[in-house]
Formats: sequence, C-alpha cells, structure tokens
Amino acid sequence: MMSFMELFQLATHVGLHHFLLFSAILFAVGLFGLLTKKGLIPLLMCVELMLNAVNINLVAFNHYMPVYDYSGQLMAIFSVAVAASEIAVGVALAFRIYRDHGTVNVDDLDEMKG
Amino acid sequence: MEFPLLSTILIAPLVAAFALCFVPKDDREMIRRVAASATIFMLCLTVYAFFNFDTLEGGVQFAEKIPWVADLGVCYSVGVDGISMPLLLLVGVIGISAVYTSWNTEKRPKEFFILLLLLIAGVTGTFIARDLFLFLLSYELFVIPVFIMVLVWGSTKRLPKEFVAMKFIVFLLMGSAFMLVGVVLLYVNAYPAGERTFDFDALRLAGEMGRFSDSFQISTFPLLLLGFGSLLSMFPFHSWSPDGHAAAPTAVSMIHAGILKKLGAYGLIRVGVLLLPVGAKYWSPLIVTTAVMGVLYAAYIVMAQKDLKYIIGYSSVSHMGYILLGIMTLNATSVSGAVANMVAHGMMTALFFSQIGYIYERTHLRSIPELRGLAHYMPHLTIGFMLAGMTSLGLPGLIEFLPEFTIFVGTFGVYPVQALIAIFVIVFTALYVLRLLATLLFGPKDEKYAEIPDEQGASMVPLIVLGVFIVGFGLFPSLLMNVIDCGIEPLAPVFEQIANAPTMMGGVR
Amino acid sequence: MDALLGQVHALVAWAFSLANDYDVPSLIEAGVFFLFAGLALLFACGVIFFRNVVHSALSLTATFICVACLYLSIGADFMGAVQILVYGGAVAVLIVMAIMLTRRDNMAHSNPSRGLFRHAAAAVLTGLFLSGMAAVAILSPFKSAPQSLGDAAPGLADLMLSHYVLPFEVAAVLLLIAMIGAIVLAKGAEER
Amino acid sequence: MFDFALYHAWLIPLLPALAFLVIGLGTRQDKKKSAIIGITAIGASFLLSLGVVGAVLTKRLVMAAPFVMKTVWAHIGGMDLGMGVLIDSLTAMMLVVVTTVALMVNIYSVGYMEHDPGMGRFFAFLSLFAASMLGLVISLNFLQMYIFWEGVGLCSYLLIGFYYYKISAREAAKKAFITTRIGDFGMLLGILLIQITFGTMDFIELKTLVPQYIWISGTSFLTVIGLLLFIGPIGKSGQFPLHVWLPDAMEGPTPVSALIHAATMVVAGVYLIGRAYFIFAELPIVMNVIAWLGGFTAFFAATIAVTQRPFKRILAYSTISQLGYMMLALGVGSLTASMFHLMTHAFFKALMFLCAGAVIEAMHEEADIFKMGGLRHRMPVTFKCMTIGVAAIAGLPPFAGFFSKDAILAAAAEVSFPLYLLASVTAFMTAFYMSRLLFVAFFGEVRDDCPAQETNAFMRWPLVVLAVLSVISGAWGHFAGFGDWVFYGVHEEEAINWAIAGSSIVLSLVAMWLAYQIYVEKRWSSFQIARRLGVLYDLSYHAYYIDEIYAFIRELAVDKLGRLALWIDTHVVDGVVHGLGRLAKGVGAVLALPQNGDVQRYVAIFYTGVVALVAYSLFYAVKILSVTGGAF
Repeated sequence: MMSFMELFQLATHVGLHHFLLFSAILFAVGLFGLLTKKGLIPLLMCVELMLNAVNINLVAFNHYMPVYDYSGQLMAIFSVAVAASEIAVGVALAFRIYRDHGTVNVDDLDEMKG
Repeated sequence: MEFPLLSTILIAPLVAAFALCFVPKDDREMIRRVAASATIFMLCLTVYAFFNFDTLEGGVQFAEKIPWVADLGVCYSVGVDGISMPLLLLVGVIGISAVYTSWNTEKRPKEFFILLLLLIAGVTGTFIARDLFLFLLSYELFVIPVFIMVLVWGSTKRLPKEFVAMKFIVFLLMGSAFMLVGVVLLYVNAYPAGERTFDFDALRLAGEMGRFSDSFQISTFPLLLLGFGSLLSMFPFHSWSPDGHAAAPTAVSMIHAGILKKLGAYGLIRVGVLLLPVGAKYWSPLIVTTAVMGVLYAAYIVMAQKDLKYIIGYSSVSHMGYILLGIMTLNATSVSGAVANMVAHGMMTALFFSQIGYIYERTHLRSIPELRGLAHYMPHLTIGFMLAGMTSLGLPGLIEFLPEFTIFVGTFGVYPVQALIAIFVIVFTALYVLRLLATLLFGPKDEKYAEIPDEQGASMVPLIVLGVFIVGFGLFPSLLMNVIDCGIEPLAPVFEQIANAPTMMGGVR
Repeated sequence: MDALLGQVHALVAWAFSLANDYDVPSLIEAGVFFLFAGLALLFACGVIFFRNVVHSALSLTATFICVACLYLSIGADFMGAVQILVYGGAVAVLIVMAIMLTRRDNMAHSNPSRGLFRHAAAAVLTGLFLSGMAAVAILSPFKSAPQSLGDAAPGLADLMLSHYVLPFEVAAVLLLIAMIGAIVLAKGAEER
Repeated sequence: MFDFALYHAWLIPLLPALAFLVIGLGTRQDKKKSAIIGITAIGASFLLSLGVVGAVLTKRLVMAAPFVMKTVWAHIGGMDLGMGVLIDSLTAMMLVVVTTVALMVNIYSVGYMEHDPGMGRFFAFLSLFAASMLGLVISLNFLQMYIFWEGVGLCSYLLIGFYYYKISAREAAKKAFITTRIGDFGMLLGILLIQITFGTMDFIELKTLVPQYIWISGTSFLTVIGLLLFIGPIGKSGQFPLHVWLPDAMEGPTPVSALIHAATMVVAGVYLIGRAYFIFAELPIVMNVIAWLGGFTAFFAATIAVTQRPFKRILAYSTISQLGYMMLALGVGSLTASMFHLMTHAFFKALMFLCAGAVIEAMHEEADIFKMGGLRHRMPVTFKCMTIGVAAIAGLPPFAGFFSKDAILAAAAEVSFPLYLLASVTAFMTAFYMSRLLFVAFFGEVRDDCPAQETNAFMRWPLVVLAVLSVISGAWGHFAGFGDWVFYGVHEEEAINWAIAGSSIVLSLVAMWLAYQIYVEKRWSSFQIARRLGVLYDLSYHAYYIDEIYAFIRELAVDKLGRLALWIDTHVVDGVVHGLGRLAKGVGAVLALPQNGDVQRYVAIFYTGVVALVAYSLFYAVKILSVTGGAF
C-alpha cells in the first residue's frame, strides 16, 4: 500500500495519466448527458464534450509520448474539423426537425422505427 | 514481358461494358454490336489460347502476376492450366452464345448488356485466377449482376421472380459464407503471420508440407463443400437452381447452368480436393452417395415436369451429380472425366437454353403440351433441340459421351453400387429427353406456329457456335482431352497420397 | 511564548523542508492542472444539470475555455488557440443560435431530462465505463516523457502539407460538404 | 488392288459419312442430287468391301489372324482409347452383306421415296446409318463398337421416326431408342468392367488376356461380364424380353425396315457376340443362357407371328424369331452356323421387306394382308421374289435358308435335344406363317377395289438381285466353304446331316401344305380355328400383352414415382428451404425489437458493448501485467 506521501507525489507530478483520467471523466460526463437528456441540442452539446475529451487525449499523448513531431495535435485538428462539420450539420438538422415537427425532443422522433 | 493474353480476355468485356455506358440507350443496334464484338473478340482469344496451350509442357501457362495487397499476400495473379483452360474456352463460347441469344432484348437493352458483360467478366476472372483472393472476389462479384438480371428481366411462372432472385442470392451467399470461413481457415493455417499468401501454388505447397493436419482437413472440407456444393446444385442444396433457371432471362440461364455451376465444381477441385485431399477422401463416400441420389432423384423429377426450363434445370441438377460423382471418386480417371463433363454439359445446357429462349421469346410459351410439332415450321430449331437432346443423353460422337464414360470407368471400380445406379440413369435420361423431343418437335402440325419464323441470322449463332464445339469435340475428343489430361497429371501424386487415407466408413476404399 | 515561537520555527522549517523536498514548479503545474481540470469538469456537469439550456450553453463554452487553458499548460499553444477560436467561438455561437431558433417560449425549463430510471441506468453504465477506462488509464504502463518541440504552428504546417496532405484535402472537402449540407438542410426542399 | 482396299478399309464407313455431311449441309432440298450422292458413296463402299473380301481370301485373314490398323482416338485419365480397323473373314463377310443390302435399299428408295418431300433427309440418314453400321463392323475394340452401336441406334431412331408427323411413328422411334438403351446400359456396364479388369478394350489384346485371366482367376467374374455384355444384344437384336420395339419399328419407311430392322442393325447383337466369341465361348453358363434365350425367343416370336395381320408386322416377328435362331446357334457353340444364317437371312429378309414395301405402296398404304389377295396376278415379279423369300426362310432346298438353318439345327442337335426340338417346332411354325402370308396376300381372288400395279424399275431390280442372292447364297456358301473362313477355334468339316435336313424339309412341307389348305383351299375356316384356340389365340394376337405390362410398369415405376419426387421436391426439400427463410425472418423480427427508434437506447447498447470490450481487454491486460510484473 502506498503511503500518503507517495500518493501525494504521484498526484502532484502531472503526467499523461492525469490527462487520461481527466479526459475519461469528461467523456463519462458527456456520455451520461447523452443518455439522459431529452432535447436535441443538449445532446449535441454532450457529443461536443465527448469529442473534446478525445482531443485532450490526442494532445496529451503528443506532449507526453516520444513522438517527435506534431501528428497528435494534427489529428486533434482534423478532429476539430470533423467536429465542426458535425455540429454545423447537426444544428441544421435540429433546426430542420424543429421546423418540420415542432419539437426537438428525441423521444418524439421515432419515425424510422422498424 | 509477353502479351497479357488472359488479362486482355478479362478486360475485353469490362471495356465493352464501360463503352456501353456512353452509347445512347435507344441505339439498340449499336449496343448489341458492341456487346457482340466484345464476346467475339473474347472467343477468338480464348480459342487462340486453347490451341496454343502447350500440352507437352503442361503446368500453368499465360501466367501474369502483379502484387496487389502486399500486406495480406494478395496478388493479381492469373494463369491457366489444363483444368481451367477448357473452362475458359467454355466461357468464351457461352459468352458469345448468350449475347446472341439475347439479341432481341426489348426491355432496357443497354443495362442488360452491361450487366451481361460484367457477368461474363466475373466468371472469366474466376477461372483464370491463380490467387485465392482474386478467385473469391470474382466469385462473389457475379452474384450481383445475376440478382439484378433475374429481378428486372426475369419471368414469373411458378414463383414470382422477386422471390426467386432472393432465394438464389440467399442460397449462394449462405454457401459462400461457409466457404469463406473455410478459406480463411486455410489462409491462416497455411503459413505463419507475415508470410501468408493467397497464391494457389503456395497454398498447395503448404499442404504438401503438411501444414494442414488431417483433422483440420476433415473439419474444414465440409465448409468448402457447402459453399461450392450449393453453387454446383448438389443434392439436397439444389432447389434454388431449377427455380433460378426458370425465372432468369435466357442468357442468364445459359451462363448460370453452363458456367456458374461449373464454377462450383471447379472450386471444389481447385480448393477443396487439391488443398484438402485427406478431408475430401474422408467425406467422399457420403458425398458420392448423395451425388448419385441427386442424379436419380432429379431425373425422376424431370419425368414429372412440363415446363421446358424446369426440365432442363432439373436435368442439369442430375448431370451435375455425375460431375460431383466424378470429382469425389478422387482418382485421375474420374476427375478428368468430371472436368471434361463440365465443358460438355456446359455447352449442351447452353444450347438447350438458347433454343428454349428462342421459342419462348416468340411464343411466350414454354411448357410441352402447349408447344408441339415445331419440326414442321422450324427445321433449324429442330436441329438445335435434337443436337442438345442427343448430347444430353450421351450419344457417342457428341461431346458428352466420352466424359461420362470416363467418369464411369473411374467410378465403377471404387463405388460399384453408386456407379451402377448412376449408369442406370442414362436410361432415364434417354427417356425424358426423348419424351421432350417427341412432344416438342414431332407429331401433328399445329397451325398456330405457322407465322413464327425459323432461326435465321443472328439467332443461328448460338446453334452454330455451340454445335461446332459439341460435334467437333465429340468426334475429335483428343483436342479437349489432351489439355485436360495435362491438367490432371500433376494431381496423380495427390491421389496416390490419399489412396490409403481413411474414409468416414473406416477402412480403405 | 518560546514554545509558540518554537512551533512557528518548526512550521517554517517544515515549510522550507517541504519546499526543498518538492520542486515548486511541478507543484505549480499540478495546481494549474487541477484548477482547470476541476473547473472543466464542474462546467461539464453544469452542461448536464442546468435547467435552462442557455445556461448549459454558457457552461459548455466555459468548459471549452478551461480545456483550452489545459492545452496551453502543456505547451500546445496552437491547439489552445484553435480550441478557443473554434469551440469557444464558433461552436458556442452556433449552439446559442440554434437554441434561439428552436426555442421561443419560457427558457426556465428548456433543458429537460429523462426519468429516474433512465438516470439510474445511465449512472450505472457511465460508472462502469468510467471505472473501466480509469483502470485502463492507470494500468497502462506509459512512460511520461514531456517534450518541447518548439513552435507548433510551423511543425503542424509542415506535416499538414507533406505527409498528411491527402487527409487535409479530404478535411477541406468535408468542411465544404458540411457547409453545403447545412445550408441545404436548413433551407429546406419545398422552397426550391 | 486388294491391298489398296485393305489399307483403305477405313474409307468404307467414311464415304457414307461424307455423303451424310454433303447431303445434310448442302443438297438436302435437291432430291436427285441427294440420291446420286448417297448411292455413289455406298456403291464405292461396296466396291471397297469386295476388294477387302479379295484381300481376305488372298491373304487368308481368318478370325485367328486378322489385319489391324490402329490409331489413338483420345487419351484420358490414363486410358488409351483407340479407333481402328480390324479386318478378318467375319468382318469381310459383314461388310459385303451390309454394303450389298444397303446399296440395294438405296436404289430401291429412289423409287420408293419418289413422292416424299423429305427424300434428301432420307438419303442423309441412310448414309449416316451405313457409315455407323460399317464402322461397327470394322470395330477394333469394345468402345468403338459401342460408339457405332449407339450410332446405328440413333439412325434407327431417326428413320423410324422419319414420318415425324405421325404420332405412331414418333412413339415407335422413342420406344425403340429407349428399349435398346436399356440393353446398352447392360452392355456399357460389361464394357466398363472389361476396361477395369483388363485395362484395355481391344479385341486383339483381350484375346490373349482372357485365357490368362481365366487360368488365374476362373470364370465366375467373367460370367458376370458376359451376361452384362449379352444384355446389349438382347436389346439390339430384339431378344425376349426387350423385343417389343422391333414390331413397332415397322412404322418407319419400308426400305428402312428392310435395311435396319431386318438385315443389318438388328444383327449387330449377333455380330457383337461373334466378335467377342473368345470371351463367350469360355463361359458355359453364358452360352447356355444365350442358347436358351435365343431358342425361346425364336419360338415365342413365331407363336406371335402366326396370328398377326399386318404384312410388315409378321415379317418383324419373323425377324425376331430368326435372330433367336442365330443366338441359339451362337449359344450351342457354332459361330459358323450363326454367321451363315446371318448372311442368308440378311438377303432373304431384306428381299421380303422390299417386297412388302412394293406391295404396301401398291396397295396405297394398306398393310393388312387379309385386305389383299390375288396380288400374284397384278405384281408377278414381286410375287416371284416373295415366293423365293418364303421358300428360303422355310428352309426348302436349294434356297439359301435351307443350308443355314440346317447347320443350326445340326449344331443344336449335337448339344441338346430339347433345343433341337424347340428349333424344329419353330421351323415348322415359320414355314406355316410365312406360307400363310404368301397365300393370303398373293393367292385367291383379286379384290375389285385393289389398286395394285407392278412397281417401277428402281424398286424392281433390287428385288431381283436380292432374290438371286437368296437362291444362291446358301448353296454357294455351303459348297464354297463358308465354314473354312468364318469359324472359331478348330474348324470341323460339316457335311449335311440328311436325317436332320430331311426331317426339317418334311416339317416345312407339311406346314406349307397346312397353310395352303387353310388359306387357299379353305378346307378349315381360320376363324373357327382361332375361336377354338380361345385364350391362346388372344395371347398370341396381342403379343402376350407384353406392351401393356411394360406400360403399366412404366407408369408405376417412372411416372408415378416421378410425380412423387416432384412433390417431395416442392414440398419437402423446398419446404425446408422456405422454412429456414421463415425462421430467419422470425429471428430477424426478434432481433429488431431493440431498434425502436430511440437513439439513446442505441447509444446505451453501444456503450454496453464498449464496456464489455474494455472489461475483456482489461482482463487480459491484468493477466499479462501479472506475468511481466510491470505496473508502471
């Protein structure tokens, strides 16, 4: 069993694991939201949270792992681009759905049910 | 590097299909001219290849090899040996016949011919592939055009064509799902990771090195058998085939019965028997028995059928039983008989279907009490039906006699009872073929056919092309047999090696 | 008094020894990390639990900014900038606009959630997921080797235009398509 | 000259084959050209055959020392399949018989088919038949023989069904093909067994291999082979129980009946056994079967012929009966007698058939002999020819049949008295029903409405030629030493056994007198006799109802079973398939339940999966870490 001191030392030396844990928690928060929210736009926000968590991982790996170039950050940038597209289309969709159905609550939207 | 003959043969229909995309859809003359010239070109090249095939040298000839997906060990590797060369010729012959049989397609000819050419290209690819991956790719590829063609240009008689198309595709894909598992198992077991390859020869080498243990072979062979067997319309997995023939447009029926079923048999030899000889040996008594049951059973069903396409459909199930019998008897004689019979039966069935297609196109009838006495007005059609019928019942001097005889010679010493039944079915074959011919062609005149023209011009092409090969190979079988013989020769050690392997019945057969 | 003084001395001595034992820069680093990480998580929870969707959106923006600060803290300046510009700016604005466009009534309860069962199930699933991921994160034997590679922007540009040029182009096309798609979707078919 | 013929013997079948090609592809529409081509080809073959005979006589090519030419036809799966020419005295005899009759029939057909639009087709088929038959005769091995055997079967099918618009002709053709196919099935099995046992099908090689085999392994397996081989001749040569096709085959044009179903093709079975006599002669059981089946068939067919009414049908049953004779002769071990009878029978039976053709044509397709009468006044040449034919078949000296039939009776008497008795009774009945035919059709009063006239020259001259042959071939063969040439084993000089010959002459004369009394003098009413005989007469008249029995069996074993199989296929086999389809649908419906359109549920399911995967990988990670001992 580690002593308090060792634990403290571990906690205060910020490293890759801190970021990984943080992004895991952030992702989990987003996931919880994704599972519990009703409105379409909050859902989109939760997705953004999860994407951000992923980006954090990428950047952190790039910083802490011996990779010697910026490919991790570059991945994150691509991810940002994809996320931006996603949010743009998502918002347009939400708007469209609202106009056609008068609601953005996902439980009212089950037309594709088999 | 020498001229890439096989790739040219493969690409010709693809180029034509591509060119057809730019032909206006109303210009039917142009469309069919393009399709016809592609298949004529193919036929010329395949005939050239066939007669330039060096039977003394043997082995794989006209080979080409280009690395493709290096990580998986996939190559674009083509070449023909004594087994695939005759089948490639078969593709060439049936290809041109199929195009000319569909000469008068009214409904969306452009799309029809594009799909037909794609189909031809797919089967060509399968026969010339020397790489298992390429083989499987082409193997799965042809299913799509067939499906669409049955769906769009098919005819609904006993069953709706949509249903039949679905049945067809489900059957084939189910079969190939099992087969795929088998192939992946082969691939993984042949070599350790990193050295893996799909090359046929390399896989065979692995087999010879003993990479496939006996128990592995025994458990994997049924998977391959399910895949190839269902394509080959092995009893009891045959029921898609007569329905498929009946619903499909004539050209598809021709290719389907003439080539696709042979593809199953070819795959069974190439992948099943060659790579897993011990497995094949183990299961052979069972398969031989079912094959013979299929031969007899399908022959019986033909007796009760009235629809021409069903008759030929079931009769081809019966004939494919002979081929399966020949393959699974696992000796050089019977297998060479089976390969020759693949060619023979392909040409015969194609001729039958093209003649049926001709008469169906003009009368929209195809059951025998309705069609009768055609000989009075259509001598050419009569010759076509007679030729096909006589070939079907194994008349000497026509292409199918010697292959069947060879199968019987090979089989009779190994499985006497099964062979006896199989040979007895030649009487049944004679019975149903002659009944069909008698009612269809002969008998009193029926005035309602007076207006229908006899085969002329383009519609004579299938009869002439197929007829030349049927009679030519029948009278001079060495043309065909020498090629097959040099393809079977390398198999002799394989058969010797398994001569003492156990079967499921226990002892040594 | 002496005793008190002695204690103060002792305390000071302890503090000094502490300062000697622990390198202060890393403590500061830890402080910064925990501050922004904590804030980010707090705001993230806010996104979920605020009743008013506008508050949620603001909270989300705050999360983004905190994450951007974290990026800056590990020397990823360019990423931080991108994070602030794209997420803190564009995405936030888009979301707020979407909210404005789809909600015209009372904003007080504009961010509804599911029932209790849903919450419980989601909590269980999320908890499992989190514990799994945390275990993975902790158990993974990564060696942290912080490195500074100099200025990020030129390095990124080099990569983007050499090795990753195809993905770059694809991303550009994707953005274009997304833009067109968004316009088409929002505009609607019946007005054409 | 003779050498040329010998070394070009392969041309004998090839010329008619070429004629078939030329007529079939070119001159089908032109009657005259087709006839000329056909006759020229067969004429050339005839001349070549004569040359071959000359060669055989000069080089003394008896059956033990044949002349062989050989080529590889195909090499497959380790088998060398040869084709070639085997010339010995037997072959030469058959070649001459076949080409002679074929030439005569070809010439006759010019007159007979004059008004038929399908004359070109007819000559094409005739040429094809001649080619196949001649190919069969010169066969070097069993496979070649089987090939041409099937070839003549095909020609027979095509020619029986020549009047394809007649349903009866169509059905008869089909029946002939299928019935002989059953025989071929047995024969094919026999050939396969020979190939498997000996590794060759060549007659010459087998001739040396078979005795060795018997020396080593005995005859039991060979007996099976022999019996199987014999099934082929049963079918082809119309032996009981596969004789049913031959009477129906009379639906074909009469020249065809003369050529194929009397003189040549039907004796192919006899010829096969003769050719493979080195196998059969070693197998006593098979020989007994052949002898008794032949004897029975001869008798059985004769009992049917007695009551038949159509001209050609009587001749057909008589052919079956005579073929039975030949088989009997083979079975009792006298190849010479059998082949001798084959030759004489070919001539006189062809003669009678051609007469029948002339009569039926003259009667405008009326075949019932009881509707004829007094034709001897109208058709004197035909009458004379027919009389010669009847005398020949009845075995009166000095006509051809006397010598050959006597040889058979003598051979039978040597081996088994019951067989001899059977043969004698048959000979008696043969004389009776042939005289009946002659007397009813040609004697008596000319009917008022009888349209008969003597036929044209094309049809007359072949009759005369064949009549001459029917007269002289027997005596000529006997005195010129037929038996010196065509024999198996050791040849024994056979003088005529006058006890047997005398009794058979007496029997024939009695039978003819009886027929004369009944049908010309009308001393006894034939109807009364028929009524007296009752059931026997009915049985005979309906050919023992064998056709009906076969039809019943076929209906039961083929058609009903076929329908059953179809039912099974559509309901059971397909039922399983469709059942599987429904099963898949059902499973699909169950699996579709979670997909109710609730996106969040999808997400939840997805992440459940993720959690499971994470847990799974963690499990292994921990395992690995515990091995490597590495935390971080």
